[in-house]
Amino acid sequence: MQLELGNILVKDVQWGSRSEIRKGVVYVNRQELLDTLKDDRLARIDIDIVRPGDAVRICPVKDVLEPRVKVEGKGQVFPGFFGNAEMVGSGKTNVLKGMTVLTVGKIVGFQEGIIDMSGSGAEYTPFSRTINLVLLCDQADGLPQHEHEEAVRMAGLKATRYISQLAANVTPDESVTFATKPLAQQMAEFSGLPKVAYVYMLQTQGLMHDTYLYGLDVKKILPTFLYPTEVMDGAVISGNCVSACDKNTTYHHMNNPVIADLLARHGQDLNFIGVVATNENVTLLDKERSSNFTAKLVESLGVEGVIISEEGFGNPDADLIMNCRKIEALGIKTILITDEYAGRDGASQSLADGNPLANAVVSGGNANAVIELPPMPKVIGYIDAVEIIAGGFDGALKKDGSITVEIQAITGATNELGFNRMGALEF
Amino acid sequence: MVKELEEVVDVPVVHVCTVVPISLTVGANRIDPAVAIPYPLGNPQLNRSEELALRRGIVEKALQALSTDVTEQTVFQ
Amino acid sequence: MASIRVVHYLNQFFGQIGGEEKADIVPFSKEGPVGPGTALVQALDGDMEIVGTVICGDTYFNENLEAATEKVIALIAGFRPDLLIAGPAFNAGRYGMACGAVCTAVQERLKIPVVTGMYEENPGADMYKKQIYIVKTGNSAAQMRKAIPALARLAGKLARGEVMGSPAEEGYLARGIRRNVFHEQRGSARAVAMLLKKLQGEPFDTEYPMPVFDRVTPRPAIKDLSKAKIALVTSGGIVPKGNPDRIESSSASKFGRYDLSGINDLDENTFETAHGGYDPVYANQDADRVLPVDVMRQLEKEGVIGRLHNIYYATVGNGTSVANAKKYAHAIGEELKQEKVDGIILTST
Amino acid sequence: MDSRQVLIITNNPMVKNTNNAEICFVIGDCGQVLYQVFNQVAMGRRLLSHPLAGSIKFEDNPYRSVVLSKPETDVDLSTLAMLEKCLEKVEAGVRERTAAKGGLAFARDFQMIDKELLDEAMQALGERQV
Repeated sequence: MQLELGNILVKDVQWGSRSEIRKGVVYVNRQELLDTLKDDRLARIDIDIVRPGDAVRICPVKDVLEPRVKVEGKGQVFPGFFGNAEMVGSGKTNVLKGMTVLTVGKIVGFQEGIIDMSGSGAEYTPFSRTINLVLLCDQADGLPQHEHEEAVRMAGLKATRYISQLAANVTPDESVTFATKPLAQQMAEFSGLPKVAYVYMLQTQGLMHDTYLYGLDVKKILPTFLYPTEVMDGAVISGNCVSACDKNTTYHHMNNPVIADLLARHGQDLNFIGVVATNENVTLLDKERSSNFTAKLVESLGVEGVIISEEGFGNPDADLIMNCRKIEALGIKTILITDEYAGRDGASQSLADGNPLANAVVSGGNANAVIELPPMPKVIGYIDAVEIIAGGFDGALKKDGSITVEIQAITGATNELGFNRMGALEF
Repeated sequence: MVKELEEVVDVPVVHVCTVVPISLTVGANRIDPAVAIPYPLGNPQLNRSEELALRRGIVEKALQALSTDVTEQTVFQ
Repeated sequence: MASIRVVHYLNQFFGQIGGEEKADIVPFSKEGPVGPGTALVQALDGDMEIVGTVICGDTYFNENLEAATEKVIALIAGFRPDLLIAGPAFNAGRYGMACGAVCTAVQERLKIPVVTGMYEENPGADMYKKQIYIVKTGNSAAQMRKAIPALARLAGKLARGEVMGSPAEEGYLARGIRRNVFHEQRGSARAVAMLLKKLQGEPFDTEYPMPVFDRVTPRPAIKDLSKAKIALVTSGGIVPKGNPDRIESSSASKFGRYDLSGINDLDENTFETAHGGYDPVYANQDADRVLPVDVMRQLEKEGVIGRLHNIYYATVGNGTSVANAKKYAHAIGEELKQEKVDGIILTST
Repeated sequence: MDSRQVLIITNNPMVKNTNNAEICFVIGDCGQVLYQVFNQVAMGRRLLSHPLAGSIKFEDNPYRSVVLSKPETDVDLSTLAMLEKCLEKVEAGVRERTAAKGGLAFARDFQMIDKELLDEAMQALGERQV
């Protein structure tokens, strides 16, 4: 499967009388976008544009998405939500690089997700370096949380799709092509290079902890095979909105760095066979079954090594270790990517599970590390949640507007796809 | 608790307990299985002298454990 | 220019008083550097000066922990130091324990930076590496020439309050503290690089070493039971009638220590259980069913065991937190160690 | 699996009156729930749902519901080892509890999320034939 990504480098996003892209600037007709998003379940949608360096705090962030549109090849971006779940990942896709669509909504009281566009907090989140079109969504009275989550998720998808369509006829500034072949052919390629796969664990515990694959709730799948390029076309959508630091936003999925970095060495140092998507369930039997199928699938791919990435923390640590243990038992080498909850002093045990076979671990950092965020003149969303959000604590919000939080509250801070340079080491 | 005692006092410790698996998970090195949860070293069904003999048996096993070198977790049946 | 005042702590051997026969020497101090201190002076930055040396015998220190610590701290404080260097102790166990204890106490009470040096397997390293910086040294004094520069360099950094690098960069023993750093590469690139190394069988450094499952090495057996002093401990909640310490029936927040002098048998008039997790009738009828004092006294009389330790300890296991259980075991353990018991029987329900 | 064959240990008032399943209601925090779970597993029950929630911090989350099987004859050792690890995490969390007062204002949301996760588990178990 071969996919060409055409990057259109976004210089700015501005309001305009007409939605269009001119010379790298994305102009948005605000009213037209609002009309597109109309949904009885949402009492109010407010849209704002924020840029790197702005003195702005956004909270609580639900999801971040990247506008991408198919210009050649089958299917549509975000398959299963749009269209008939046709297979994606081949042809050509245009990407609006440097901007995001970002949804904000308070779905439960203790929900997290801070993005600071400047100041000390900015360096912990990748979204302080993008121009963000922010949708603040308030629910209609009495709307149950399930529907509220879905309404905000759909608003994000629809807005992203609306913006992305402006890019359909724009000539990209640069383009990169990615390709992997069907299993038998790919196995035959690059003789002498080690064959590797990627085990892609997706959070699927239930409300606020969901992920979708081609529109399907991932808790209902058995581990399955994906071509790396399918993910680039939005095959995986986030429905997560707790634990800001280590949930994978839809943006993270579309720009999965493990896939990108494996492809970067593909044919040079390794032979990237493909992706095994799996879930993180609530019952132990489901965990056993999924890890058994993951190990079997990895074995049947004939690879010598895998990278396994976790999403979230707590009981998913058990899935991570099960996957590791069962794959290592087959003689296949594993590398794990996780993050840590080692306490504010960094002295506690980091994970809720462990095994000596997990001897090669990359850490996304200690989520309990405390940071002080300076006051921000402008806040989009509901900052009072900061005292209750995961990672926040009593007295976190000071009179001058500065806040003391664990970095867990910052969107993407300890990402377990390895999106960031930060990590924890023993001192 | 058994682990810490052995570590701190630096002498052999024998764990007399009913639920052997728990003893294994908590890391006891010398384990002496007991009778039942409400009466680990006794049995109210028995008469006084029989019960004393039973208890003496368990304690002697504990002492045997203390005077036996082990290299790993060992249950003294 | 004001120089940084350093005090050096040494044992009797490095303090050039003598060997094992002088190990019970009480703490005293000398002006300026002594023994390895003279080598340290050359390695230390120009603005650092060893103003005094405090020397104490290892045996004295370890047998009079509290008193010795007090005296040593007073002597150190007398020099108005900005920094304390202790050792290095290499693989000498009692010296290592003393260096660790002195450093920890000085850091806490005098609020100045401290540093010592030890071999990784020195028991003092394991005991104190979480609280203080311990420079990794070889296992014998023959490694002194290597140890001194590393110790001096870390001392300089600490004295100036400079940011401490990783254990690998700075040469100290990892303290088990997880701290966030920014790497050159993003996590996914580090993962790919680590995978390639692992596949090629090359050495690689995991960023998170899995904690090993916590096990204790079995202690050697008692050689001669007939001379051994055996202690009884129970988590079955056996307490004197009336539960004088008010030990809770579950989630115990304390443990009890009770005298067995002159007691040959527990009976329903004198002992009962505080345990809430099971039917207490049987233990209340005869507490020997949980804590076998009657049999132990028999065996003592027959000379099978040397003697039964006259204090027993009781907690309630039911619902007591792992952390609390550890804490009690430590406290109980310290007392039993003082009493020089040879073996322990722990009974649980 | 019939829901009547399981035991739910919970401190979540929203779960307290669930029909069709045996409920052990614990008055106390998540740690207390886990102690009960530990005791039950030591007595031969099997753990059916994982003792920790995913992605909600132990120290913030006041509510937890865990599903166990009917007692079996032997004790599942590996589960006890896992529970010990979980307890260590929870106890470490209690040491630096955060949400405290603020969390109570949102008690209903925490209860709701815990119940959702429990419902997911019960549904998954319900589809199972034994």
